[in-house]
This record gives sequence, C-alpha cells and structure tokens, in this order.
Amino acid sequence: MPAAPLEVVNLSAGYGPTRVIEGISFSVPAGARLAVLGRNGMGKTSLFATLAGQTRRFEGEIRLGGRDIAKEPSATRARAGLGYVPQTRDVFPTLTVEENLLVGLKDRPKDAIEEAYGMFPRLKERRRNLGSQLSGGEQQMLSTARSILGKPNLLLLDEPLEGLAPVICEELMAAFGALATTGDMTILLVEQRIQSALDFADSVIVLERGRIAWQGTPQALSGDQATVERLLGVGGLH
Amino acid sequence: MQTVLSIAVDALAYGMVLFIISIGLSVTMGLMRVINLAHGAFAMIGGYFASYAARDLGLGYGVGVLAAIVGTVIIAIPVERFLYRRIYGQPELTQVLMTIGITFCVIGIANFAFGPTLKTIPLPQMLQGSVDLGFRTIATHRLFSIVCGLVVAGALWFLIERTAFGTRLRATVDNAAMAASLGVRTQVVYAVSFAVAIGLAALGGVLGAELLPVEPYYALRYMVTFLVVVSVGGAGSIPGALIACLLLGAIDTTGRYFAPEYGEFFFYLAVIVIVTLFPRGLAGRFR
Amino acid sequence: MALSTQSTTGHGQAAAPRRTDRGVIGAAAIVVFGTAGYFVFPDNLALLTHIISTMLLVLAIDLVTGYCGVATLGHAALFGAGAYGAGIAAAHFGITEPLTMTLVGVICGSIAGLISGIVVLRAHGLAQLVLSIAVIHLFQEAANKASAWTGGSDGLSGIMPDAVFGRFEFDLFGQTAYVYGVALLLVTFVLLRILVRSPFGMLARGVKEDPVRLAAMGASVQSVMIRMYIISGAVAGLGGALSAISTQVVGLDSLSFTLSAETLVMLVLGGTGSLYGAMVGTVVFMFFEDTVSAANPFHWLTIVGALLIAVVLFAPKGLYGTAAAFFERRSRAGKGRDGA
Amino acid sequence: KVGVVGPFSGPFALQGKNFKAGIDAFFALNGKKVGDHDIEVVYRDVPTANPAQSKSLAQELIVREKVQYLAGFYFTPDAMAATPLLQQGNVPMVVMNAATSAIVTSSPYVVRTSFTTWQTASPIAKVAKDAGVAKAITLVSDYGPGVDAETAFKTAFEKEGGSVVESIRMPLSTNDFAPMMQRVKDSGAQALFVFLPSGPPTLAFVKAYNENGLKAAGIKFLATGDLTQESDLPALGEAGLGLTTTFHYAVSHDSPENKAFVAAAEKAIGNPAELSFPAVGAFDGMYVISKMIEATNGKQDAKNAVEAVKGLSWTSPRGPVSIDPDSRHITQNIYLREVAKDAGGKYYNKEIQTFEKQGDPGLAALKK
Amino acid sequence: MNTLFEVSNLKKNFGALAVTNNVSIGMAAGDRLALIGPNGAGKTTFVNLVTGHIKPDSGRVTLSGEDVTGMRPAARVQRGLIRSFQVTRLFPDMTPEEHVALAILQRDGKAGRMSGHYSAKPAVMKEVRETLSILGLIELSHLKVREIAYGQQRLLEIALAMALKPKVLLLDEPAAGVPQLETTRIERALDQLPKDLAILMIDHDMDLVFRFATRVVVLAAGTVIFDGSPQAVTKDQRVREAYLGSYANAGSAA
Ligand SMILES: Nc1ncnc2c1ncn2[C@@H]1O[C@H](COP(=O)(O)OP(=O)(O)OP(=O)(O)O)[C@@H](O)[C@H]1O
Ligand SMILES: Nc1ncnc2c1ncn2[C@@H]1O[C@H](COP(=O)(O)OP(=O)(O)OP(=O)(O)O)[C@@H](O)[C@H]1O
Ligand SMILES: [Mg+2]
Ligand SMILES: [Mg+2]
Repeated sequence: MPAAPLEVVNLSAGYGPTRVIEGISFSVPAGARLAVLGRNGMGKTSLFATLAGQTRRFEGEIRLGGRDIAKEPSATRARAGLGYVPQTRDVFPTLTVEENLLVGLKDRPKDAIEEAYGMFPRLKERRRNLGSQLSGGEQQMLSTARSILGKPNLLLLDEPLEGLAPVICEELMAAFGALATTGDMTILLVEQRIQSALDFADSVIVLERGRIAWQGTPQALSGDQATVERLLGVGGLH
Repeated sequence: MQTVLSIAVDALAYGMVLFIISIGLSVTMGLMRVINLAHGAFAMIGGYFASYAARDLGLGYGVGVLAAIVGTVIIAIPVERFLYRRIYGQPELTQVLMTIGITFCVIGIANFAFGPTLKTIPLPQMLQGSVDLGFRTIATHRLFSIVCGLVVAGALWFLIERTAFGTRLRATVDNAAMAASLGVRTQVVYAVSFAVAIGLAALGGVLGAELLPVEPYYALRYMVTFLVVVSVGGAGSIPGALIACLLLGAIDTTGRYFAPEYGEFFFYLAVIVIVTLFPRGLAGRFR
Repeated sequence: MALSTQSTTGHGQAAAPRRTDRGVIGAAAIVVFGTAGYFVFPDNLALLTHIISTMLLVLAIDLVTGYCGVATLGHAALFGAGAYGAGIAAAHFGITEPLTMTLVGVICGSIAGLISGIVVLRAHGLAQLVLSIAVIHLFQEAANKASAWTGGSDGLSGIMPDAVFGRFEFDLFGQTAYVYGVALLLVTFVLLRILVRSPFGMLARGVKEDPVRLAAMGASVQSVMIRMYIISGAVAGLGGALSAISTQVVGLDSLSFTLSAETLVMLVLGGTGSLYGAMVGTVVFMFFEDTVSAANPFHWLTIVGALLIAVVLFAPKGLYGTAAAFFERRSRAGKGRDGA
Repeated sequence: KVGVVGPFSGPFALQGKNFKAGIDAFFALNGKKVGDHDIEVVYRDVPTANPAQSKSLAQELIVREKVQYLAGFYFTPDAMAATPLLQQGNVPMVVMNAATSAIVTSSPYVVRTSFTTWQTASPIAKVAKDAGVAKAITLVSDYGPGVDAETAFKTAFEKEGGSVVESIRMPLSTNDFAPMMQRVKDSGAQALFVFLPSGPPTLAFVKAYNENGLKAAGIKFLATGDLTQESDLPALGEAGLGLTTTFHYAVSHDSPENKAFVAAAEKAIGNPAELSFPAVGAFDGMYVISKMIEATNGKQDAKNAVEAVKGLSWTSPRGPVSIDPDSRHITQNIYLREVAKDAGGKYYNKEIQTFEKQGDPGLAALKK
Repeated sequence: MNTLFEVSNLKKNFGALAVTNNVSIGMAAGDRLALIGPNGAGKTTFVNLVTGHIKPDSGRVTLSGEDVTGMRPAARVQRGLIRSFQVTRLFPDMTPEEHVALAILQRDGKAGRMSGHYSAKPAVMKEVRETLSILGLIELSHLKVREIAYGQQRLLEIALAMALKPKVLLLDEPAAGVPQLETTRIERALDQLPKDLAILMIDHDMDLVFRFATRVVVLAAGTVIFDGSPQAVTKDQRVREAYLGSYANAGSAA
C-alpha cells in the first residue's frame, strides 16, 4: 500500500465524561513525517489511541486516504492501513515472539518475518521466547516490528525509542526515515527524545492540555527557545 | 496385579469421560478467560437435544449427537451475542455472577420444559453391552468415549497451537484492543471460539450421559468437578487437561476402590497437593 | 431496598473528613433499618436474623475477596466452624451462655480462617479458587465423619442457649435473637469500618492491586493475607455463632459449597470492596429469594437467574458499586476536566 | 391452615412436586372442607437439606402465616430443626417423608405418614435369606439415611443367620461406580444391598451393575424402593428389569383406593411418569390432618389433635395402615417388588410378596 | 573503600541462555553508579536477582555485611535495598497520596495498624506533600493512578522509592517515558536524598547517565565488559560498538 494522507478535523475524545482531546484539527500529506510533542499527560497517547480507535471519540472526523474512518472499529482501521505502536508496547505475553509477529498477518509470509528479523536481529535470537519473558527493549522492538510487518500506509509511533540502546535508536530512526522517504508510509511520531524527533520530522505539533498549542517546522521550534520552555519543559534544548 | 490393571482401566475410562466433558470449559476458561460456570448448562442442553432426537423421535444415536451439537450452538449464538459479549475481559467475579445467572435460568427452563426426571439417550446396538478384556469387562461406550476424547484432544490442540486462528484467538485474549489494532476482528474470533467450546460441551454432555445422566440439575451438580479438573490441568492447555483428567480419575478411582468412605478426602487432598506443587496447573511444566 | 439509599453519599474521591461521616451514617443506617425491621416485619424476625447472620458471612468474604482480591468459593468453612463451635459448646459442653457461645464461635471461626488461609494462599487466581473449593469439601467431609460431635447429616440439635443477660429469652418470635443480631452487626460494622480505613486496610488493597509492588515496599504479602483471613474468620464465625444461637440447630449445609457460592454471589451482586456493597447485596438477594420463592416456589430459580443477569448488564459493579460510581461521576463531571 | 415445607426447587424438586400432587389428590378426592373448616395450604421451599432455613421458614409459617399444622419435610435435618418449635407454637407436625427413625422421639407432636429406612430395609434381609444368600455386601451413601439402611439390613440379615462380608460407604457425590463393582466382585458376596438417595446416581449405579458383569455373574441386587422409584424407571429402561426392592408403596399397587388416588395424583402432577412415593406420604398426611381438624373442630390444639390420631387406622392407597400410638409412626405393609414391563411397554414395580403390618424396627434399635 | 553493598559471582540461566554470567559489583556509600548495556543484556534481570524477585542459580548478595541472598524481597526492602520497576508497578485504584503514605507508614513499621487513617497524622501528610511536590505530582494527588498519564506514573515510582528511605537504591530506567527536558525533576529528586546512599541507575538516556554517574558499569550478554569512569567509557571500543554508537562522539561533548 502506498502512503496515505491523513486529515483530522475537530477531533475530541476522552475517558468517561472527561475530555482529554479537545477540538484537534491537522492534516498531513502522504509520506509526511509529523512529530507530536508535549509534556506528560498532555494527551499525546490519547490522540494516537483515538486515531487507532482505542479511546472513545466524542466528535470529529478522521480521514485516512480520503475515507472517514472515525466510526469504524479498530480492526477495520487496521485493515484500511493504519498501524499503531502503543506507548505501553502491548506485546502479547502468552504468545512467542514469532506468533506475536504473525497475529496481524493473513497468511504466513516467511520473507516478511525474515525482513523483520533483519531489522532487529535480537528478535530472531529470541523467537521462541514468550512475550512476557522479553526485556523492555526487546518488547519495544517487537511491538514496532509487528506493526511495520503489516505494511501500513499510516504508522503511529508512540515513543518507539523508549528503553532502546542508543545504537539501536539511531538505526531505528534511520529505518523510519527510509520508510517515509520511499513513499511507503506516512509517519506520526511521539517522542520524548526531542532532538531525535526534530531531526526526523518535517513538521511538528505541540499539545497542551488536549489542544494544539504550537504548530510549525522543526527548525522554527528549535529557534524558539521561549516556546520550547513553555510547552516542553524547563532546561531547554541542548 | 489384576486389581491394579482393573483400577487402571476404570481410571482411564472415567478420566476420559471427564476430559470430554470438561475440555470445552478449558477452552472458555483458559483461552477466552471467561469463568463459564454455565458450561454444564450447555452440556445439559446438548443432552436434552440428543435425548429428544434419539429417544423421542427415534432418529438414532448419530443424529442425536449431531442434533445436540448443532442445536446447542444455535441456542448459544444469541446468548453469546447479548450476554457473553458483555463479560469478556470483565473481572472474574462479574463473569461468575453472569454465568451463574444463566445457569439458574437454564435449570429453571429445563425443569419447566422437560420436567425434573432423568432423560436417557439410547445407545446404538454397537455401543451397548460390554467388551471382555480378558481379566474383566468394560462397557463398550466407555471405550468409545476414550477414542472420542483422544480425537477431540488432538484436533483441538492442532487448531489452537498450529493454525492462524489459534494465534489470533490467543492474541485477542491477551489484549483485545491491541489485537484489533492489528486488524484482528476480535468479535468474530470470540464468537467462533465460543461456538467451538459450546459444541464441545454439547458433545461431552451426550457422550458422558451414561455416567452423568441428564436432568435439570446437571448444570450445577457437576460444575465443581469440571472447574477442578480444568484448573488442575491448567486452563487452556489441552495436554494439561488430559493429564489432569487421567490423574484425578486415577486418584478418585483408586480412592473409591480402597477406601470409598474417605473418597472425597483423597480426592480433595490430592487437589490441594497438586495445586500447591503446580500453581499454574499441571501444564505449567509442559508449555 | 434497605441500605441501598446509602449510596447517595458517594464514594472514593471524598476527602478524609467526609469519609468519617459516611462511617457514622452507615452505623446510623444499621440502627434505623434494624429498628424499622423490628416494627415493620414483626412476624418475620427469624428471616431477618437469618439475613443478618448471612450478612456477617458476606462481610467476611468481602474482607478477603473485595479488599485482598482472593477469589474464594469456600468461605462457608469459616462460618460453619463458628456455627459448629458455638453449637458443640452448647450441646456437648453445656456452655449455654449466649455471649460465651458467640465468643467460642468467633474463636473457632478465626482458627478455621487461619487453616484455610494457609491452604488457599498457596496459589493465585483460578488455582486459588479450586483450593478454596477443596477446603470447603474437606471441612464438610470432616464434619460428616465426626457425627458423634456434629450429628453428621442429621444436623446438630439440642442447642439451648440461655437468656441474654439472664433476662431475654430466645423465643419462638425471635425478638431476642433479632436484637442480639442487630447489635452484633452494628459492632462488627463499626470495627470493620475502622479496619478498612486503617493503614492495614490500605495494605490489603495493595495486596489486591499489585502484590509485587507491595513486596517491593517491604510489606509481607503473606502475613497481610493471613491476618486478614483470621479477621475474616472471626467475622464469619460470629455469623455462624449467631445462626447457631438463633436457630438452635447446625446442619452440614452451613459448611457447604452451596452456601459459599451463594454468599459470594450476594457479595458480587451488591458490589465488592465496600462494606455497604456486602450488606446491600445480602439484603437484596435474600429478600428477593424469600419473596419470589414464597410467591412461586416452583420457578423462582429462573427469576433469580434473570436478576443476576440483569445486574451484570445494567449494574456491572454491583448494585451499590454502580450507584456509588454513578453519583461520583456526576459530582466529578460538575467539577470539569481533571488532572494535567 | 397447613404449612408445607419441602424441596420445590433444586435437585429434589421432583419430590416436592410429588408432595403437592399428593395433597392436591387428597383435595380432589375429599374436597377442601372438613366440617365447616376450609383447609388452606401454604408452601415453603427448602431446596436441599438446610436446617437453619427450614427452621426459620417453619417459624415464619407459625408466627406470620399463623398455620395450625406443619407438614411436609423431605429431609431429616429439616424436620429435626423444626421440632423444637412445635411445643411453643402449639402446632403438630405431620412428616410426609423424612425417614430417620429418631424424628418421632424429638417431640410428642410429631406424627409420620411415610416410612423409615429401617422399616423398608429390614424385610429385604429376609428376602435375601429365602433366596439362599448367605453372604452379602452392603453399599450405601455415606450420610445419615445410608448408615441407617446399612445397620438395618445388617441387623436383620444377621438375625436371619446371614453374614455381611463387607460394608462400603460411598461419598454422596459418587457418580462412577465401576470401582465399587470391582470390589463387590472381589468380596465373594452372593448379593449386594444398596442404598442411594433417589436421583441420577441410581441410574449410574444400576448401569455399572450391569456393565461390570455383576448381573451376568448372578450377584443378586437388593435395595429399598428408593432405587427404583417410579419416576426413575423410564430412564433405567431395560437395565432396571428384574431388580428387586422392598418398599411401602408402588404406584402399581392393585386396590380401588390406589386407582382413585393415582388417577387424581396423575392429574395433579401433570406428567404421570413423575408420580412417585412422596405423593402417597403427603396424601395420607393430609388424611391424618383432616382427622385432626375434625377432632379439634378447627381449633388450634396440638395436644388433642395428636391424641386423636393415635391408633387411627384406615385403608391407604398403599394398603391397610395405622398410626402406632406409642411412636406416632405409621404401621404398614412392606412389599417386595420386581421391576417389570407392562403390555404398553411401561416399566413398573410389580409387587410379588407382602410383609404385613411392619412397625419401625429402628426405634427399637434406638432405645437399646 | 567500605562496601555497603556487594554482589559476587551472580549467575542465572534461563534454559540455555546465560542471562547473568558471573557478575560481581560492589558499591560503597555515596556511589552513583550507572549500569548500561544493550537491550536484553540482563540489566533488569540483575536487579531482579539482587532484590530477590528471581532466585539466582549461584552467587551471593550482601548488604552492610549481611548475607541477604536467601531472603524474601520484603525482608531486603526492610533492610534498605529498594528498587523501582522498569514497567511501572503501581496500585491502579489508589491515589498517589495513598501510595506515598503507605510507603512511609510501611517504612516506619506502622502499616500493620488496624485503626486510624494516615490523613490524621500531620507528620505523614507533610512528608507525603513534600515528596509529591518534588516530583511535580502534587496536583494529581487525589486522582486514581489508572487515570494519570504513563509518564507521571513513572515519576510516582521514584516518589515511592524515595519515601522508603533507601540505603541502596536500584533504579530501572527511571527516565524512560519522561520527557528529556523533565528528567531534571528526577535528578533534583535524587539530589534530595542523603549523600551517603548508594544509587545504581539503569538508563538508556546517555545525557542523564553522564550527568548522574561517577562510575559506569557496562553489561553485555550477561557479562560485565567495562567498569570505570564515565570519561573512560566513551573511549572503550567494545562499548562504542555494542552500545553507544555515534553517541560516543556527540555525547562526550554534552
Ligand atoms: N484511562 C484513563 N482514564 C482517565 N483519564 C485518563 C486515562 N488515561 C489518560 N488519562 C488522562 O488523560 C490525560 C492525557 O493522557 P495521555 O496519556 O494521553 O498523555 P501523554 O501526553 O501521552 O502523556 P505521557 O507523556 O506521560 O505519555 C492525562 O491527564 C491523563 O490523566
Ligand atoms: N523468564 C525468562 N525466560 C527466558 N528468558 C528470559 C526471561 N526473562 C528474561 N529473559 C531474557 O533474558 C534477557 C535479559 O533480559 P533483561 O530484562 O534483564 O534485559 P535488560 O538488560 O534489562 O534489557 P532492556 O534494556 O531491554 O530492558 C533477555 O534476552 C530476555 O529475553
Ligand atoms: Mg503518552
Ligand atoms: Mg530492562
């Protein structure tokens, strides 16, 4: 599947009666790379979960490749090409590494699996391990590999670098970059390693209490020390 | 020696009957993570169907078995759609409440519709009578249950461990939201598994009816036995359930032979010992 | 009916002082409904006393299930131990003073609690449930076998408690038994209320929510659970003793799986993890059962089944739990967006 | 006004249904009126043996419903639990089933119109002896009535000169009897005496008896009628044919009284196949109560009511019966029956021998 | 050097996999040690072995000279060996305030009391508030943990460790999921702890590691491949290849 454009219009969502996403609108063209930043608890995860259909949506539209998927269940969205790597990784604990990779696939393409192992050799070594017996970083790799295998046209990555060794981070970011540049995927990324995120993205939005508080290019954000401090925390960029 | 052999035969026969009735429960409890106390109720419904088809309509045993499985699954579809779907992933105690409620209703309705008397399922000529093993005789239908049990165990193991459907089912149970996000239609997966489990319940109800006759209270009477067998084996594990049934069958049978008045004691003491040694069920060792 | 009106006072988020108020309100409610029961159903006191003794058992289950997260289908063992303890004391040892009998019941219940705690806590989850089932069957088998002491399946009769304080006879109309029961319930409620709010109560909730985290805080999970089992045994034993004193017979059913399961259902019906839930569940279930089975003794099981299903569908946290959550949400929605 | 306590739901609901059928049959045949008093019946449900519940329901019946008679009681502990209330409540109790000898001793206001396990189990010992059995084995469920049956049979059989080689007590929850059958074989007994509560296990037991080759080996099957109660016979089918039991009542009993009773009771119960022995206990219970009402002219007077029926004798559907003045228990004929198939393919208990005017040997044993 | 905490020859195999292969590490009071290494190197397993959550195949763990190898986790905690979890382990239905209060009461041996409520104890409440405000959680103190964002739960993990007043503190990726710019909160919190306490921190955020550590241990495939100063580690060829990558060049400048 070629990359698909994403358009979000006036999206609100939340848990029970509480709203944590309020009237968010943005659009990204096919093959774009968007970084979503914000401090803890600002609604980044909730935004992604809403796009993936795991959090209750109150109102708004989500158009993937022109089709409104806002009312579809998660499975349909996934089949329409939406891939989601959740922050909590959500590896299936009682399945082996290999079975974890197979869940989303219709048949059992050996080469696709090999490709994933090529990306993360560590996973190949541990292919018979149960999900619950993986180290934190291995779980992170598995979760990412599992989503990429399905060849989505839109990939949501919620803190994919958390817990990964610096070498692997570099390799992974390079791989994501390659996926986007070949036009295979549109990528949305939440990341706490802000520098990595800015290096990767071609546009940025910053969330504050469930709303978009800033929007622009990575360069503009890097240059705007005041905004960075206000929205992303003290300390500033190194 | 004869005694030992004799006990072994009895234990095997009893264990396999237990297995064939409880294996469906192992699927719901272990794989779907639903404490389905209404399992016996579905087995009983199967029994009623078979009894009606084979005895009252005189259609024969084979048709009876088929009618039981198909009929029970058809009844189970709306029950799954409107009741079970609400309790997947809920806390265990909520599931207990719901499934006990269902059991009560089924008992009440069965009592009303069929009356409180025992219902039998006439065996075909082939399965009647006994086979002489040389040192003793054994009922033919028990041999039949042993064979059926082994076939079911094999087929089920293959379905769960070796097919894509099995992988999806286990993934869905581990984390339904994430499975859905990978494109798995979780509701379909659940519905199909439930149908399989219920079909097995019905089959077990029919095959086991010679030992556990069908009557309205069937649904509650054997609930504890099923529950114990499944958990001792390790819910969701086919080999585990098989071993548990054979082991508990052996303990029970031996206890009954040598000290029937303390039969219960032996059985439950054994359960305590096994569970303490294998808190995750016997299959904890094998998986 | 009855105590369910309590739910209007909310749950959870309230600040500490309000919680104390709720305890007082709860105690007051017991007094009010206790008195009301006496005057509104003067002919039904036997049933009401039966409800109170069952309620004590349900509270006991709540302590381990609702607060510690131990799934049990064998708690009647503790109740039965209390009942047989009090009964045997009276029938075989001539201890017929009701307060002493009650005390014997409480002690026997605690001991049974200790024993079943030691067994049941060897496993988790489903395996634990099965251990509890094994325990109750062993207790029942033992009582059946010791028929010289327990009367076996014929039941233990010949329990003739003295008058309370030498003045109030246990008579046909069951007034004394009822008042005695309400008093015991009140005392128990107040003590348990203090217990569940105490640091120990927090430890117990910790056990339920994440035992590994609790151990990483330096608390011994096993010891918390065993202590809770003993306390639970005391409460259940109290219920058993009350039952033995008021009905003057003890049957094997008081040690049965059926009673264990039924009381667990009552607890879940009311809502786990709250003393009110336990009490509401018992009252609703038993009144419902009594009314429906008197109205139609032949088909009441169907109706009770339908009730249970309806509760799961429309009040998934139990009657009290759902009502409490509803009011909490309403009061919170008023306050607007939380957190961040 | 009569309060009836019995199992109207749960695993024993069938027996409760029979209580009601017996009572309704009584009304159908004799009307609801005694003199100018209407009999009103209030039912209360105790699904399984539960003395505490039984007691509080009995209390409720007396205090709230103001019943003048308590009746029913399928299980012994339930009856025992309620007896302490009788004196204080000034209410007689008519036991329509519970079969432990001791109940009548627990209160002078108890009258029983059913049977005792001793009463039905003793005669079969003689049957066994007459059939030339010298060594027998007993298998009983491990609970009160089972133990009663075991001692009753043993006492009677040994008195006849036979010997019981082994006595096996089985847990109530047993559903696979194959191992016991093996033991019976190994014991070398010529006959087995069995007592089980009526219900599913009886079916499994009889099947095990046939399938494990005991029938073929010629080991005689002896039991009380609980094992071949009419409502279980269709389920037993062929397997049941030829089983011999002793009991106080068979639905097939040939007498005009019984024909009338069965017709009325079958109508009351709906499905004729469900009719079984508790109905006759209830029927005669109502007869006794009607006599009590007559004697006290509808006033609540337990002492005189009970006095009035002591020594009462009448012809019940089961045959001639009387109330023993000392024990207040029913004296009746016990029949030896064999399961047979009638012309219509229906299974029934065929009476083949009568032991007349049997009292309750259990009470005598109790006094010793 | 007076060793406060000593691990010697620790070994653990999962099947054929040697996750911890003869690891020995000693720490003195005041040590600030970073344990780094590739994913799956066995760092978390090491912590689990030390705290007793997993039983080692062989080896010894001593704390202040006392052998604690065979003790239950809770007993080690009572002796001051405290850890945080890589994947948060909290009580979902309790509030942050209750978490910290419970930790304090437990530390003081008062958690077994069967009466009274922590909010009635001013000393406890004061400490609770202080701890929560250091980590910026004070506004959330009455929310249930299940309702707060994951990053905030991570901070609460650290609050708990602090409240237990450790002698030896083992932090498993405390900064994972916390925005890079907010890790300062964690550092400030650690600064508040007594200086004579030994801290071992696992993290993949090299900026944090180098700001924090006075000593670095590198674990790879269950074996210690480096033990030395932060300056030296960036120069070690094996560590650079196996773990640091290009960070070694950029990082040392930071
Ligand atoms: N299950 C839930 N129930 C109620 N509120 C929730 C729930 N999950 C999150 N929230 C609230 O929603 C808000 C946004 O949370 P979210 O997890 O989306 O933040 P985030 O930006 O991803 O934070 P982080 O960087 O910590 O991952 C927070 O205030 C949180 O308290
Ligand atoms: N119970 C287990 N059974 C089998 N293998 C296991 C088990 N637990 C952990 N492992 C394996 O042991 C290795 C070490 O795991 P550990 O969690 O200690 O790594 P780590 O160094 O903490 O990695 P990370 O930085 O990714 O968190 C991993 O490869 C993991 O797959
Ligand atoms: Mg997030
Ligand atoms: Mg780790």
